[in-house]
Amino acid sequence: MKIRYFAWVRERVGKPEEDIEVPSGVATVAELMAWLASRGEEYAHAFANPKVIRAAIDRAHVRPDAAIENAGEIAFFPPMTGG
Amino acid sequence: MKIRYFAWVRERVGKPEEDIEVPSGVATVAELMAWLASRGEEYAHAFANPKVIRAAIDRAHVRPDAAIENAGEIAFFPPMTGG
Amino acid sequence: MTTSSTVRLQREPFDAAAEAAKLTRGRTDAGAVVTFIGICRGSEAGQPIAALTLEHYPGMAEAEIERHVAEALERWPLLGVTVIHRYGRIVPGEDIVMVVTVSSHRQAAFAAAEFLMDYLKTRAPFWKQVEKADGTTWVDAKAADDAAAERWSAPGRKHAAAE
Amino acid sequence: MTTSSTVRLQREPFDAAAEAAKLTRGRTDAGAVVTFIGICRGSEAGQPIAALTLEHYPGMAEAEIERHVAEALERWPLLGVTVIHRYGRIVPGEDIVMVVTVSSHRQAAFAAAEFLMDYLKTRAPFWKQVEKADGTTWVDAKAADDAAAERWSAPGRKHAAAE
Repeated sequence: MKIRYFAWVRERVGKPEEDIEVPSGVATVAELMAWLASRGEEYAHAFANPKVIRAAIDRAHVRPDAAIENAGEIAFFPPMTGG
Repeated sequence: MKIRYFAWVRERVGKPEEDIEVPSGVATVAELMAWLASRGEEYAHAFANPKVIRAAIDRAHVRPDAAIENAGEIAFFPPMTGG
Repeated sequence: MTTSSTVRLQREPFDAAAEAAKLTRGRTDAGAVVTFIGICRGSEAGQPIAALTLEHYPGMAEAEIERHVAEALERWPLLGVTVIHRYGRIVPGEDIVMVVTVSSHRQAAFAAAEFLMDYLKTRAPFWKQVEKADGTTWVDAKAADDAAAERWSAPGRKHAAAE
Repeated sequence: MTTSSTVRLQREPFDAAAEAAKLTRGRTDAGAVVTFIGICRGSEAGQPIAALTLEHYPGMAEAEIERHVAEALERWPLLGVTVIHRYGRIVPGEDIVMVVTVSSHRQAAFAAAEFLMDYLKTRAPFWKQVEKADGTTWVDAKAADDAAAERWSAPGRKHAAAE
């Protein structure tokens, strides 16, 4: 599964994207964030406050309880500040 | 007293402005309209429906019950359609 | 905070982009610019028109608009406002009126531009006459415009002509 | 009624007046043009800044904006919409974003432009980083922007990220 990071999530994780084998017990966006946070210090820092992190599956906004099954690309980022 | 007319009020009266001696019993804008309507066919036509006519005293919008005493210039016109 | 405001009535066309640029030039506190342009449409009440002729009450029109610009400056934190309203004969496709508002934040710029347009439509002493194939007629005031203007009135401060 | 809509993301500056003119050229049913321009201010949270850098999510940003333009076209009788959003490094005084809406009547043009700006501020995947004397920081999302975007949601159709 392709994971992408933007803005300070990207800076903390230290890379813009990566391909990851997600364990089969990880079913939702929230569970994926918790699992990512356990992968090392930089991830723990990036996902320390998952409530403020937004997610998109295949380029559409999703809630934390969205299922990640069948996702091609999941992105994590802070609240948007465009415009 | 200087009276000015605009748009279809001007067209019906047949002139853009005139100086008029207003009888002393005529005290308000509404009374002035009623008195003007009595001055001839063109005025009767112009002021046939006084409810739709707006007035300004010295270039400020006023209600029909406004006193005309001390007015330098009174204007009558249809509802505005600018912008 | 310097505030610039300009009101102009003129027969000639205007350059809205140049007017907007004047308001932001040389300052870095402007974050939002809203430009409204009102254009003469090719039909009125479903019938094609050849032209509009705008009559106005010289002196009162400027004063009315300036008074509403002053009210906008009081209500919203604006950095600049420009209002230009044309009069005379205007053919379809030509601009009639422009309002530019500049602020640090978009909500103030949008609100002030809408407020000024609602007032121009209902309170500024201009009257539109349309030329159609079968003669000329005066445009009727729209109840929708009165309602739009009325929403800016706080209780107890309704204007004279809005009764 | 032909409706034209354009969404563009680009590093380069844009010419808002030229974009607005494109939408009205050759048509006489347009009565109202609203142009919003968002400009990079010289300070952020009270501190002077040297520049903003806008990061975006390529592919998703275009899709999100196009989806909201489509929603605006459904909600209001618009004749044209253009949205251009820049990314990359932008210095104070430069334009960041523009929205132009064209309609026969002003209310639709104003409402659609505000709707699109509210959504761009809260839903389009862009992130602003500011360069200050003491380093770079990410701009925090504003609760006021979320509230502004939320007012367009009908009950029961709140969006995922607005919880």
